[in-house]
Amino acid sequence: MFTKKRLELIIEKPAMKRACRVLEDAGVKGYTIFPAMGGYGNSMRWQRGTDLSASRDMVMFICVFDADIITKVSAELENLFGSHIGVLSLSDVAVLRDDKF
Amino acid sequence: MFTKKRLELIIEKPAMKRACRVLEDAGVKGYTIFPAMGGYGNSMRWQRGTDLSASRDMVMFICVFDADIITKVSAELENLFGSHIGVLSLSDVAVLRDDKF
Amino acid sequence: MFTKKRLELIIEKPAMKRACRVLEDAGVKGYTIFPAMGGYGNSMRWQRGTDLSASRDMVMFICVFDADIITKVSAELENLFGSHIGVLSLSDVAVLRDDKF
Amino acid sequence: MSAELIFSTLLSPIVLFFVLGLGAALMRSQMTVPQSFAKGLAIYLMMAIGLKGGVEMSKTALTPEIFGIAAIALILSLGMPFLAYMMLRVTSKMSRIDAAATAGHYGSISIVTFVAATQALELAGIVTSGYMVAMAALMEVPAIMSALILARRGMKKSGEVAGSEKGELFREVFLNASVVVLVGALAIGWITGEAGMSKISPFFVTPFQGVLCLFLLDMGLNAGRGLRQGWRQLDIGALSFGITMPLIGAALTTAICYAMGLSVGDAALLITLAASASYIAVPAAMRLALPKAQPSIYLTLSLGVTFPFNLTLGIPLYIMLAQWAGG
Amino acid sequence: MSAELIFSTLLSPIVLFFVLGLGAALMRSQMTVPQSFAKGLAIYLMMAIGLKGGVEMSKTALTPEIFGIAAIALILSLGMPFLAYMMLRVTSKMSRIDAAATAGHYGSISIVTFVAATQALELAGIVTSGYMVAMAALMEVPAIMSALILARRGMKKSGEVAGSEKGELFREVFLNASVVVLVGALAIGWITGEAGMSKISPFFVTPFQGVLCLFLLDMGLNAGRGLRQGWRQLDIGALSFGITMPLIGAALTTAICYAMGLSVGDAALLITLAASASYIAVPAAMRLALPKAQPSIYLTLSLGVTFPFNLTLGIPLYIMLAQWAGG
Amino acid sequence: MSAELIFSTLLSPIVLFFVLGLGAALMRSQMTVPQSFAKGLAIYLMMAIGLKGGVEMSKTALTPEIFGIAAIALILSLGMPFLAYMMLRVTSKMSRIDAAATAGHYGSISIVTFVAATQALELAGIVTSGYMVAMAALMEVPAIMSALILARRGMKKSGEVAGSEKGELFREVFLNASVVVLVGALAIGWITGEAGMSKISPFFVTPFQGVLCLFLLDMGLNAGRGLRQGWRQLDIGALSFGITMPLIGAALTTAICYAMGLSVGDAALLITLAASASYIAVPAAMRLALPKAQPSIYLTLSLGVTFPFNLTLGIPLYIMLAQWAGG
Ligand SMILES: Nc1ncnc2c1ncn2[C@@H]1O[C@H](COP(=O)(O)O)[C@@H](O)[C@H]1O
Ligand SMILES: Nc1ncnc2c1ncn2[C@@H]1O[C@H](COP(=O)(O)O)[C@@H](O)[C@H]1O
Ligand SMILES: Nc1ncnc2c1ncn2[C@@H]1O[C@H](COP(=O)(O)O)[C@@H](O)[C@H]1O
Ligand code: NA
Ligand code: NA
Ligand code: NA
Repeated sequence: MFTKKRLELIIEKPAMKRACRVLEDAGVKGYTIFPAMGGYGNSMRWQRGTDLSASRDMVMFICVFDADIITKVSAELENLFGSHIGVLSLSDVAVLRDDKF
Repeated sequence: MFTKKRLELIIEKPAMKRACRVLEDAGVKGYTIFPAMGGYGNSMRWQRGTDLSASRDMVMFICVFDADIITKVSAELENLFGSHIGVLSLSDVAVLRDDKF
Repeated sequence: MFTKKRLELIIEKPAMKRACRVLEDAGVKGYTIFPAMGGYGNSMRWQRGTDLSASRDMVMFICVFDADIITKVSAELENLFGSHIGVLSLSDVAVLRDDKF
Repeated sequence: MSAELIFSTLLSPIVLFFVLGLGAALMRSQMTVPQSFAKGLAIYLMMAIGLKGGVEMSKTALTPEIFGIAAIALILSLGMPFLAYMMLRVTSKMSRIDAAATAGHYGSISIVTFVAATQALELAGIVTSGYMVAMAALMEVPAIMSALILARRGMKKSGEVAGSEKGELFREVFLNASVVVLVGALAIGWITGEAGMSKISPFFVTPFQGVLCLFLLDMGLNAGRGLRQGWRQLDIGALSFGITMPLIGAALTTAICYAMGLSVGDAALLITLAASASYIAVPAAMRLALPKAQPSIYLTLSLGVTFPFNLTLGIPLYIMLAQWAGG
Repeated sequence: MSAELIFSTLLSPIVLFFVLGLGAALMRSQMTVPQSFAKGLAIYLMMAIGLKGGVEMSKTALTPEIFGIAAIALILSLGMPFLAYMMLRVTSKMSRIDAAATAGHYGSISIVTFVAATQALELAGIVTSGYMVAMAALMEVPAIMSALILARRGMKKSGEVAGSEKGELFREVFLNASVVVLVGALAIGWITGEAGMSKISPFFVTPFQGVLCLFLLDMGLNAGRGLRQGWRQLDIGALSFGITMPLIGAALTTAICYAMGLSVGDAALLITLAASASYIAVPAAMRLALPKAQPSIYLTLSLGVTFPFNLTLGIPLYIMLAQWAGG
Repeated sequence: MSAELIFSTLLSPIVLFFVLGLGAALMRSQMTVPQSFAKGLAIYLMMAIGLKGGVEMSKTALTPEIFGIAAIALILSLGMPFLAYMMLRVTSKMSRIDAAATAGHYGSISIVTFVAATQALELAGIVTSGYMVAMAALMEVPAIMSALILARRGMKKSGEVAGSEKGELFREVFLNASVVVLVGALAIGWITGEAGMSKISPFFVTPFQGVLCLFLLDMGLNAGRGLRQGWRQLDIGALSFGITMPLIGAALTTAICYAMGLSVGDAALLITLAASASYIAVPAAMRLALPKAQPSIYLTLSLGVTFPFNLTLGIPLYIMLAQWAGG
């Protein structure tokens, strides 16, 4: 098994494409996006489907990548969070195929 | 980077609002909820969309928070699992902004 | 608290039932599946809802289980990845109820 | 007459699409009707039924007879769970709490079964009253109370579930989608009457039966999957309850209709309501109020056994009972 | 006449279903119309409106008067945000950027409000022109520009947001669903004319009002939830802006319509457009262009305050204003 | 006649809405029709087609000619993949397995293309037979077998994929949504006949063309996105295959229709079926049966190239071929 970094990025849906570009430019080999259905932050609950503009929806990126590029990734994402709503966390994971990430 | 706790709470959807209140009362600053589409437990598979009452749907809470409140959170959640179906796991994650959590 | 393994398996939806059988045969007591809405891999982005066959959709399995069965699980999943598109990662998590997993 | 009735019901497009879905699910087809699409159709159907009933109610005065039927409907919804509970405890190995939750489903009603009965009656040329929709709405909720009484009887007083809030059960029970939409549309139909309805009937009346076909295809898939996943959890006593309970409810209600001298159409609908079991509103309420009752038991029974039975053999039978009671 | 107008608007099924949804949400009912189903209905409604407008435009020549109205529409969409911004800065404690984003919403329009006004006019037997749909389409986008000008005025030049791309804002603004579908359907209606329309009118024309009922039930739920979640964030100045701004926009436009001598129907629609506020296209654009503006502020105002006001009291009032201006 | 035919097809609302969606996607609009809504519409369309075909079949006896056409349909579905495979191996650099999977798509059919052809024929006043729907259903599956034969030829026998189960491929192929719904509705239409249909035709017949517009808007978006994402993966040989293969299939089938003396309408439909390629049922089966074949190749070709070609230029061409063969 090989140790990699797992990034979990919860960000507002309108900024999704921007996050895609940030991750791709930083050189990750892949990521997957999941739709959130609700949440809480800033003392307020939100729920998907209560406004048709979907401008308050959130999505989660899960991205497994090599520790090498971590500085590049986090610097750019910090910039993104300067403007957009979201949270980010990093952890260690084990994977089977080293060259895949 | 700062070390925080990451809670992953998979719980039946009818108990979603109760889990919201438990987490908010315990003092977490935010969480995000994701809809599950199927699963397995108790030797039985379930699949979303096979009953209109949605009473067997599950959701997942992801919540990043400070280790300080962990005892409060887990005590209350244990009570919740006394009645409702679900699983819970905790891990360590690194975050960029300490004060956000 | 007890330490368990957390498996995160992102796999193409057409292979979902196969992954279910692999995990069940390996002896896990439960798992939950989440629908992805998009992603990136192999220098290409994909997005749910752009083809009606849904043959490029991905799903994520989250499965918490005892470290005992890890060899069985990963051997079979490696076989699955020989044919199907996806990624897999493993990490350690803490749980409240030992016998549940 | 009766063979013809069974025949025409069984060979109506709505029943055939239901059977198609049921068959596909039992043969393990992976096909699905997207849940959100089906839920949208369900809201459409409830709006349509409510509006139709409301408009018809706006045409006639409220007679004492209506209040009489309403009283009977209430009593049936409240009372049948007690009967069902006793039956389950005697004939099956179900736990006290599972039996109580299941019993609640059989006091409440299935609006789709009600609609299918309306269609079958229309086909047979039998008239029904608009206020029967109000009876359906009236019977949804009281059974839940009875289930709670049954479940809490003799249970040691337990503490509150963490995170529960005063009023959440009330909202779940009285403000769930089917109550809001059905009662709301009934009121709107009543207020706007024939005039308001004329503009929207091309959407709510004309295509109604067709939408029902599509919806029943999905119900067939759901019923089949529910049965396939859940039947192993049920012993033979429980499984047969899914058919005997509707029959007992129907027999009881037939006697009442006979005593009250109800018209054939209204009697057939009241019998159908009594015989039908909830699979949307009550399961959702049970997860909140009695989370320890197992959903796979009550859903398998009401959706996988009773609903298919009622939709195919039940409805023609209930119409025949009503004809006998009314004749 | 006017009491009757208010009465018939308020008691029309579409308004009653809106009120049903609003009430259910305010009473904290958990019921929802699935988002994807509602979005599908929204696309249907925009196609239907566009087609209808296009077909009617295909029947008449483009007169100079039409270009005159178009010019007014453009000026209103561009200009009203400046007015709104000043009002907000004076009457509420909103930050510069929140005020700018909110102002943009009030220059743009709500297509559902427009449709509801069309229905009310039809009910009152007042004719309208097909090209008014084009005016609605025309007023969607320019207000966004004004909002950006307002927001960036005096802002220190900030760097690019990471990952942003040239053209993404342009695409969001000019190629969003409502622009694509509305303008596209308008063009298709124009090209195919009455002949092409005849085949598809059983889907796009006949059931239109009924679909609107279902859609407005959902809008009521959304508006109620928006209000319940967001009103605490707004001070009294902001909340009252949600009603005074439509009234000021309406008054201004009434004066213009009077000066131009517009027909009663067209005047009523132009006044309604001016008075309505966007809650789909503009919020989405604002998240990209002004991510620091708080969505809970502008959405609560436009969806939770202005939309319900317009749909119930606003529309009959605007029709009366138009009758006065045109009479 | 022919210029008129092309003109009227290209300017029909359904084609224009397709082009609208295609254009929006190519210009990178973010607009979408929610997947679950579109899937619901797809089920509706298949039910409607099946019912219509079934009802028409119930009116006439099964003649030997029908069995003759069925045999031809089967042979085309089974045989064309071999032809397609050879073409792909010669003209493009596609791997053996990708070529086999792609070939399977072109033996199977696109039901939406079939429906669009029906509409174009109706517009041109050319009659078609109800049993052609059965031919469409018949041609869906056999091509998948041929693809598997082609892919496994000369492949070293590999072990089972972990977790695979006997029967899963069978269920995916014979019990997928389009087979279940199309064949099921065909049977139901046959059983209930004109009488059963009359009640549901306000839903399944009258609004059909309008629903098709909405559905084709979504198909345009999908085709445009498929093309934009995937074309880089394809060499010029593969891309041109997406147009030459339909033409070859059409030519071949024209010859057969001429030899058999088929009516113009039926010939046009059979030619369209031969020329069309699957993008729902076959891709799903291929992910299970040949997971190593790349979906971006076969989906881009069938959905991004062949489908738009057929819908715009193909159908009028195939009708002309049929007129020539039948005249
Ligand atoms: N490193 C990764 N982290 C998360 N998801 C990934 C990663 N790589 C690939 N994926 C997902 O797996 C799919 C197929 O990737 P690939 O096998 O690279 O073609 C992608 O579209 C993503 O959804
Ligand atoms: N600690 C957290 N854990 C998980 N999700 C969070 C957390 N904080 C915020 N979120 C998500 O981010 C959204 C915006 O939060 P905020 O930036 O606090 O307004 C919330 O609605 C949640 O969906
Ligand atoms: N070990 C597990 N890992 C992930 N999800 C689980 C696990 N066990 C149970 N679940 C989820 O929780 C639901 C209820 O499980 P149970 O409590 O075992 O009946 C299952 O249907 C799964 O969706
Ligand atoms: Na009952
Ligand atoms: Na405005
Ligand atoms: Na073909």
